[in-house]
Amino acid sequence: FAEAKTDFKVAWSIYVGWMPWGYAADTGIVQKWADKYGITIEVTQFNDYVESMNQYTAGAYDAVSLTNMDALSIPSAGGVDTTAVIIGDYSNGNDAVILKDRTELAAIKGQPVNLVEFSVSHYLLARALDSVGMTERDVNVVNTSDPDMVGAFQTPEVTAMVTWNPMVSEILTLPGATSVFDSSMIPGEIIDMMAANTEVLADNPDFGKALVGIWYDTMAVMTADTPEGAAARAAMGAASGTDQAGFEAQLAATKLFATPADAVAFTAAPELGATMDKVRTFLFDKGLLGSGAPSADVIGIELPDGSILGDANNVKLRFTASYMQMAADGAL
Amino acid sequence: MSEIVFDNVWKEYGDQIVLEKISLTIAPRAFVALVGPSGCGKTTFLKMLLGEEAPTQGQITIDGVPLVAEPGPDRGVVFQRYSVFPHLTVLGNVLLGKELRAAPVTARLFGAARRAARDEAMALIAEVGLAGSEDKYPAQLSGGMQQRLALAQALIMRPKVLLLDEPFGALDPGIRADIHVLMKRLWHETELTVVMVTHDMREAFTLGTRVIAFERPRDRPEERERYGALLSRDIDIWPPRIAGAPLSNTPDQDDLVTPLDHGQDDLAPTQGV
Amino acid sequence: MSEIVFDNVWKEYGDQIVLEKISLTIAPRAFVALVGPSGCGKTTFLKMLLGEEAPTQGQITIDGVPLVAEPGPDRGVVFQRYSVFPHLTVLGNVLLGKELRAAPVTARLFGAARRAARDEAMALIAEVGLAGSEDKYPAQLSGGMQQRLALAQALIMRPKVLLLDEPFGALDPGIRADIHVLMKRLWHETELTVVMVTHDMREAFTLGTRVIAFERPRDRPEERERYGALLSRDIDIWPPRIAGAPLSNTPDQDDLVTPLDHGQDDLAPTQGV
Amino acid sequence: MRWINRKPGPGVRTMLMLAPFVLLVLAYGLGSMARLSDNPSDKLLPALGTMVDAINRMAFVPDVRTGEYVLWSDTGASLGRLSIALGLSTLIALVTGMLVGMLPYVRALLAPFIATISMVPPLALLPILFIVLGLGETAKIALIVIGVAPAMIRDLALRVQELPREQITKAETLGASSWQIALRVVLPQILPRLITSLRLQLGPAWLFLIAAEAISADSGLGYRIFLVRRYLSMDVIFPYVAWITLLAVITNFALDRLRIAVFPWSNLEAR
Amino acid sequence: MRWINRKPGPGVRTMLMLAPFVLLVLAYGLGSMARLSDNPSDKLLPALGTMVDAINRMAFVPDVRTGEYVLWSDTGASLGRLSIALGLSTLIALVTGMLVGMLPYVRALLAPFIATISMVPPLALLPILFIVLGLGETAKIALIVIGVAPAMIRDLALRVQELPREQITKAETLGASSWQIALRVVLPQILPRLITSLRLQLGPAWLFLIAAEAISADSGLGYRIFLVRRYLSMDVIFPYVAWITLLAVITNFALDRLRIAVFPWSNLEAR
Ligand SMILES: Nc1ncnc2c1ncn2[C@@H]1O[C@H](COP(=O)(O)OP(=O)(O)OP(=O)(O)O)[C@@H](O)[C@H]1O
Ligand SMILES: Nc1ncnc2c1ncn2[C@@H]1O[C@H](COP(=O)(O)OP(=O)(O)OP(=O)(O)O)[C@@H](O)[C@H]1O
Ligand SMILES: [Mg+2]
Ligand SMILES: [Mg+2]
Repeated sequence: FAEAKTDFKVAWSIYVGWMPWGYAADTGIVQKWADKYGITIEVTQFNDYVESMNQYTAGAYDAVSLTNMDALSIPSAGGVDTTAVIIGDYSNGNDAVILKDRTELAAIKGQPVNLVEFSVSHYLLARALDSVGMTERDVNVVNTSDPDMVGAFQTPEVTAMVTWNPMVSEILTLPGATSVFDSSMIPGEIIDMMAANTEVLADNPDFGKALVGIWYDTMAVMTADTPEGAAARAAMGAASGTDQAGFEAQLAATKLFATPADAVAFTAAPELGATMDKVRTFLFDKGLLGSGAPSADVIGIELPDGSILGDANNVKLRFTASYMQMAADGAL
Repeated sequence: MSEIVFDNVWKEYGDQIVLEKISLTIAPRAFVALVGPSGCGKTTFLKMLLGEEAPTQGQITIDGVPLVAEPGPDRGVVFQRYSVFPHLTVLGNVLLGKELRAAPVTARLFGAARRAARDEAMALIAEVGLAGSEDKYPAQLSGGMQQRLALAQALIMRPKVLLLDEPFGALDPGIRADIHVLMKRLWHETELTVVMVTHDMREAFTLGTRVIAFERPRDRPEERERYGALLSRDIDIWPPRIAGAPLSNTPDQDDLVTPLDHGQDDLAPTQGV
Repeated sequence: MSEIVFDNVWKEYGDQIVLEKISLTIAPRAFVALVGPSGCGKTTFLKMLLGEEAPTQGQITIDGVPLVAEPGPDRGVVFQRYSVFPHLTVLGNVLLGKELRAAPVTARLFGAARRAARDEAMALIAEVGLAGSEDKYPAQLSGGMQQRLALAQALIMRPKVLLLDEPFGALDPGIRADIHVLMKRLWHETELTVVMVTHDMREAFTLGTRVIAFERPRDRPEERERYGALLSRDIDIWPPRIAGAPLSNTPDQDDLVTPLDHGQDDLAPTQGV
Repeated sequence: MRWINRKPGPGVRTMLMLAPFVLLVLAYGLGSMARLSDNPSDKLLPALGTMVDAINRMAFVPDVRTGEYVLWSDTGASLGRLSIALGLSTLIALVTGMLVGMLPYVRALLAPFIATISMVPPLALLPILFIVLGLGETAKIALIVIGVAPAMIRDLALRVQELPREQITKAETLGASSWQIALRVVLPQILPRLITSLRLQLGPAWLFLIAAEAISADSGLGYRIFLVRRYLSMDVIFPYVAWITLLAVITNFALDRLRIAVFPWSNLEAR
Repeated sequence: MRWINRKPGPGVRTMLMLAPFVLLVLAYGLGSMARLSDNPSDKLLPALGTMVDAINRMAFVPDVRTGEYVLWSDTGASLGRLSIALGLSTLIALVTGMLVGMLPYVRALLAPFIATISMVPPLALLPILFIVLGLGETAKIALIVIGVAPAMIRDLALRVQELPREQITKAETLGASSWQIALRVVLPQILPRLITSLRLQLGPAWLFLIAAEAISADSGLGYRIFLVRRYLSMDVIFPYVAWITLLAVITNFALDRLRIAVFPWSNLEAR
């Protein structure tokens, strides 16, 4: 159904790795690149991450910021063929398993664990338990909404929690809170990206180029150790409800790919395939690849080298380095 | 001239028979007082005349024409309560009928048309003794004033038939006497047939040219449903009162009633105790 | 024996003077009928007697003792409406006073105490003519029956003073006549002083031993606030009615009233028109 | 005849009553078909068949993890919370409403405070609620009570004040104390209204229940809706919403029947 | 004297009225001090001074990102949404309520449907709403309207039916058509009730506004509360909640004044 068009809509939600989108929209970077390709791009901020993905899946947006795991389980499992245009960063400590009054991960056994069910936190918990030879049966998962994590941690019932930043850093300031496992121990597995509808992208490659152009322009500003860079980080901090220092603390736990070349290198590396295999197995175990899915292979995942994980006739998630490569090559 | 004929009219609500075989001819310009015990169907009778309820059997005609099955401007009405609109001033209440008739869409009058209607309404308001209260709301009037207002509101439409359902039941004796005088004058001066339901015998005989009583001949509880009320008495007042005839100078007994002058004719019978 | 004395009583609401210099002695076992135009302060007078409102000036005493400033079981009351409790059956309504008196905490009676109270209540219910309706709710009774119930409910407390505020105003003439007979009998048989507000002259003179009228001598709108109503007339019925004296056999005029027998004394005056 | 005087017959009435529901289902069917022909695995407006599958899965197939029938265990959890919360609110509203309505001192003390409190958006205060009351059932129940009780208190206090003054006076002349008036005159007359007041708060109560379950829970209708919302599983959400609506409609109706059965006089009055 | 008959004098009344508010502030102050002495960086119950700082920052220091004064721009955004939504709801409720109340055919058609709809928890349908109506202001306004209008329609329809039948009959005898009755008899009498109905829905309207802003917005009081909730910035949340409450209380009061000013007769009746 997709065809050449000139008006595009991008959804992003408030999270450290995606704050540049808001900054880019505010400061005219989006406008600049849209003009360059003769298109318009409407960038919409969401307070609620889940809703932004739902909107994209339902076809209301052409591109959305999400994680590799959610991309597979939400749009792809929902039949929307999705391509990861930009690999922006991976979580390098932004997600953590936190215990109250305990310092050993093994102590989690038998406890209720508060987390957003079926989110990357859930995945992180599975990986953490795996690392000490436990499974989810050894704990008791309680679904808890993300904005309420900090408050929830202060209640007596809560003894274990898995969540992400900024909640992690808030919780770690509370007495008795210890991070016993975090995403830096599974580097590169929780990936934050900007994904677009594959058909839209195929029919409008300029849209993909504009996205990449916007992203790396913004990266250049915000990673710069200049007054402009500091101002940009302060603005992003304010937009996410904190200040520059708080925002930089979150950035520290994020492996941001400041240049397109870094991102291309990460994307093209073979580890990505291994990561996606772990992710799809986890999702299949949780029944999140569609009810009645016979195996983890139901949804095909295309990797940058063209190889396909799973069903080649049902490819719904694609990783490509080609747009980022154009940026690296200065070919935009 | 509006002769009203009830031809063997029955009214039933579901299984309950309320009125039975009512046959009746009301002459033009009659003033019929309708009496009877509570629940015997007086209001139901009026509702049929209004067109709000249809007879279960039989037919009602006005001047030989079957009654229109909906209330309309040819029949005015005053109830015991809720007859005036609380959100309109005295003037607004009286003007309303004119406005409804003249402006089907906006239901409001402007400019010269409004001034003409206003003058007519003011005259009528003065006639019922409400001059000076034009800008008050009904809640600011006493019960008696509200009922006068309801009268003025009905009369501005020049209805052929005026139906009154215990219009003065809630009023003081003194106020009631005043309004009786007014009522009589209006009946004399306007081309009107009046049917008035009342609980008050004195009122019935003071005002009516004819007093009609309904009664349930069988009123034991188990009979209630199966038998309705009948027209049990029909008395023409003698000597006949004639609408429009000059008012005799002898003042009406009622008009004299003020609280304590009542004594004379009421003390006598009670002395027996 | 409850002699009630009003000693130069004034009542004001804010700036408005409602009653002025009321001085009055009500003899034990009197039956005072209180009349006067609407808004002149009759209900206010009763409220002061009840203890619901305090006089602004002056004093009210019963048997020389200043009136308790709250309604209590020594003074019974029947209003025109809302006198009975809609959520209790007839029996429940009459029993209530007994239960309240006997059980301060639960306000309910059980066992033998209940049976005794019940028997007394049933007798009283029969006396006011409601035998057979013990299990009905007030909404299932006619207006007249509700007012009898209110009477029974007040009388079971054996009050010294019974206050009635237009108790029969909302009733049919036929039903009203019945209840007058009852009222008279109760007054004769029970040790009661009665003060009754009424709008109906006939009622005042039929029942009272004494008729008191309130009036505002100055009633122009601009004067309303500054001047209250005064006690304007005070008539003792002659020959005096005496409570407890054997009922004479001459039947009361009122008792005869049925709708059309009324004709005789009402037709006469109206013939003048 | 004027339109205000025209009344539909019983047959027409039934047809008219059903029409909007049928239309809604039809409109849904068409919308769903249109979307599914574009993207066969569209999840926003699933086909009716898909929903039947989902209902079947939720209601009649035991959950692999817990072995429970999800729909029924969710319903049980939610109704349990709801009934405790509504019971509590009713009790609080009854006691406070009667005190505020009857006693001028209590009214002066509490009426303005309750009027203010009833304007506080409870969702915004959730963190406090959690920390004070913990994350368990207590906080969820408290959220519903806080959301629902002030309105009920105000309603009841108003009704108490609307009782004819004559009744109170009459009770006083029968020798009643304040306590006895409360017990025998005010309480029984206010109880039917309490039920009506409760009915009016059913909608808000469900709303707060869902909000509370969305925040932290491991079962409940609201929990499930927000959990599967993550996957836009409208095939589960729609039946759940319909089920909640049905439960609320039934409760509403049952409460009204209850009132008429227990307080027969309260319906006589309405004549 | 019985307690039900004791009335506080004007001075005592004022003191009683203020007492619960003072107590609340005091209790907060003590709780805050206790927590802060345990953990000086506790964020749950910040000291009053911290809140004053936060208010100062939000209300009087321009935001680094947008250069706007956050509190005022949030208030503007929220009040804008709220007033459009309430205006729409009022209009819908007026038209539909009058039709349902006056015309038996429309009543047969819509009354059961609206009664059912009013039981649907709107929060559960948010995804649909956002997808059908987009993420702009429309969806937020629609959520409020959906949450608020059914109750208003039912209330108004009921009031229309409660108008004494005698008034309608009287209007008919004055020759009024259905349209004229609607325009001159029903409408003006229902307008004051419309305002009252609107006042009753202020609480729910704020609730839905906050819920909508929590999901997608870039300004608004609800947006801000949910944004800073991740950091448990109670020093911002408390003043925001107090501010919302104050706005609601003022609106409530102003609407009542408006009713009395525009429809003076509607207060005469209540005597
Ligand atoms: N809409 C109705 N449906 C069923 N029964 C009705 C209806 N209207 C009146 N009735 C019954 O018809 C009978 C007569 O009622 P109606 O109101 O005509 O009496 P009435 O003589 O006017 O009494 P009152 O003097 O008390 O006004 C009563 O038994 C009443 O219950
Ligand atoms: N609580 C009150 N506050 C202020 N004014 C009052 C109050 N109660 C009564 N009034 C005024 O006192 C006057 C007398 O009222 P009251 O009810 O005693 O008259 P009434 O003689 O019983 O009249 P009706 O015959 O209409 O019952 C009226 O002008 C009334 O407005
Ligand atoms: Mg009648
Ligand atoms: Mg009075």
